[in-house]
Amino acid sequence: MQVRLTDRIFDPQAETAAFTAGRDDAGALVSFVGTCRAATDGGAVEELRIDHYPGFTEKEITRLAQEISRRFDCPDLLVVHRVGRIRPGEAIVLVAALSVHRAKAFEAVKLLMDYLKTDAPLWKKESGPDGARWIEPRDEDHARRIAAEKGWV
Amino acid sequence: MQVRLTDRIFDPQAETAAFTAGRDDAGALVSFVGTCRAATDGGAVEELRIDHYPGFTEKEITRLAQEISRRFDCPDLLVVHRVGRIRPGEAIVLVAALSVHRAKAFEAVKLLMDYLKTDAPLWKKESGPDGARWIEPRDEDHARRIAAEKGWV
Amino acid sequence: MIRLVFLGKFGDVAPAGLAEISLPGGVRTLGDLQSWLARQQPLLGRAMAATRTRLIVNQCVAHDLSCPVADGDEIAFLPPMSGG
Amino acid sequence: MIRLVFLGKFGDVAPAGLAEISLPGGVRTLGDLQSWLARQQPLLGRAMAATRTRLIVNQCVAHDLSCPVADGDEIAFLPPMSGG
Repeated sequence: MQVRLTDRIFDPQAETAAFTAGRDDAGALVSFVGTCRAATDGGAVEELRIDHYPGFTEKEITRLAQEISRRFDCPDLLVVHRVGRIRPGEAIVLVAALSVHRAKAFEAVKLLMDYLKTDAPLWKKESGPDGARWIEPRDEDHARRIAAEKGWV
Repeated sequence: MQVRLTDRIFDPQAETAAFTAGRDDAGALVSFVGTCRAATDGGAVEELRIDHYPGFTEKEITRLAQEISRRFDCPDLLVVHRVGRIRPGEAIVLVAALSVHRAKAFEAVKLLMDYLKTDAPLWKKESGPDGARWIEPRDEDHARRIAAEKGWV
Repeated sequence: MIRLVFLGKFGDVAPAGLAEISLPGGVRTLGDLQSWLARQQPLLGRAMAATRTRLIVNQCVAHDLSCPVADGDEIAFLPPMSGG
Repeated sequence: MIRLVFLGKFGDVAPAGLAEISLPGGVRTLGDLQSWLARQQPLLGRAMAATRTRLIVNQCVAHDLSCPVADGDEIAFLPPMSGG
């Protein structure tokens, strides 16, 4: 399992290629890439800033990834998350799972994303022409997280 | 929507990078890559051969992808599928979906993979030290496909 | 002439000589053609009888064995699929 | 001295001078510290009261406001998270 925070632009495809290099034992790779959009419901986005709490954030994301890894018997997980200032079009987060069969890999990536949305110690602030605003998890993110916790999904 | 069959080795990460290049309007990319394993339940694999029916196979996969695209309001779908002779470690299939929000992209990729397993006109033959055998969909693949059809998932 | 295409495991038991043949006498439907094939090629007939076989006529799915077969047609025989 | 870390929107209203302070007189628990902060910095106090605030002591989650605060501690104040 690999968990990494970075304040630099990263290439999710290159990260994924490195993660899977030489692996002919696991047939299924599922990956999710979240990218900074140029516009959201809140309007145009010029910049996204992601705050983190050094040390604690890495520790917590690792804990969430370990929980998912155990639950889905999926040891090969990769999480790369940007922090700091991000421009539209840049990747924010990459979550990838490599598994023998695909069902577990899909579930692992999907739930780890649900966890990251609500439980990773990260704080997003969107800036646009109308000013800046902190993003909080949407109700649907919380609902999804609770469903995940209870094993409903 | 892009659907392509190829009898050459392809790089799923490069394909995905090309698919998403310049897109800062869709925040969520989900992708699945299926790779030829060096060993399966049937033993060691030296080579996989995938038969197709030229013209018909492309048409049918396109039809399946269009159905998924409509159902999940997810126009940006990419399918690349190998045919012919494949060695362990080589990518067999790439399915990717680009969407504004992640839930639909996850569902689109997952169900399109379920469809491909049972409904794409492709036929896999595994060769190993003990000879060759044609692969047929497993019961669980059919069950998943039926659940998908009925909207249970 | 009609063109016959045997996919997957059917291809293993179908002789190459079957790829292009004259429309056999008495064959007017897909059902007729399948019976004729089973008589000519018992191995192929058994392989088709042992599994779910889908028939495709001129690249379109045939839903019924009563579907007519005519000179110039391409008929494909598909065993269960295994993509992905 | 104690170190105070204000994350996310709390960082916008916490003065930089609060990052490192002497343990204020009478402050023995997290609850005491939070009350002291609300008195000193009403803006920050209101921001914390208006949302779910999690407290982290020396990088470990504090489950209770009765948790003690001692010289040398690092206390972080976390508003609701928004990762991914």
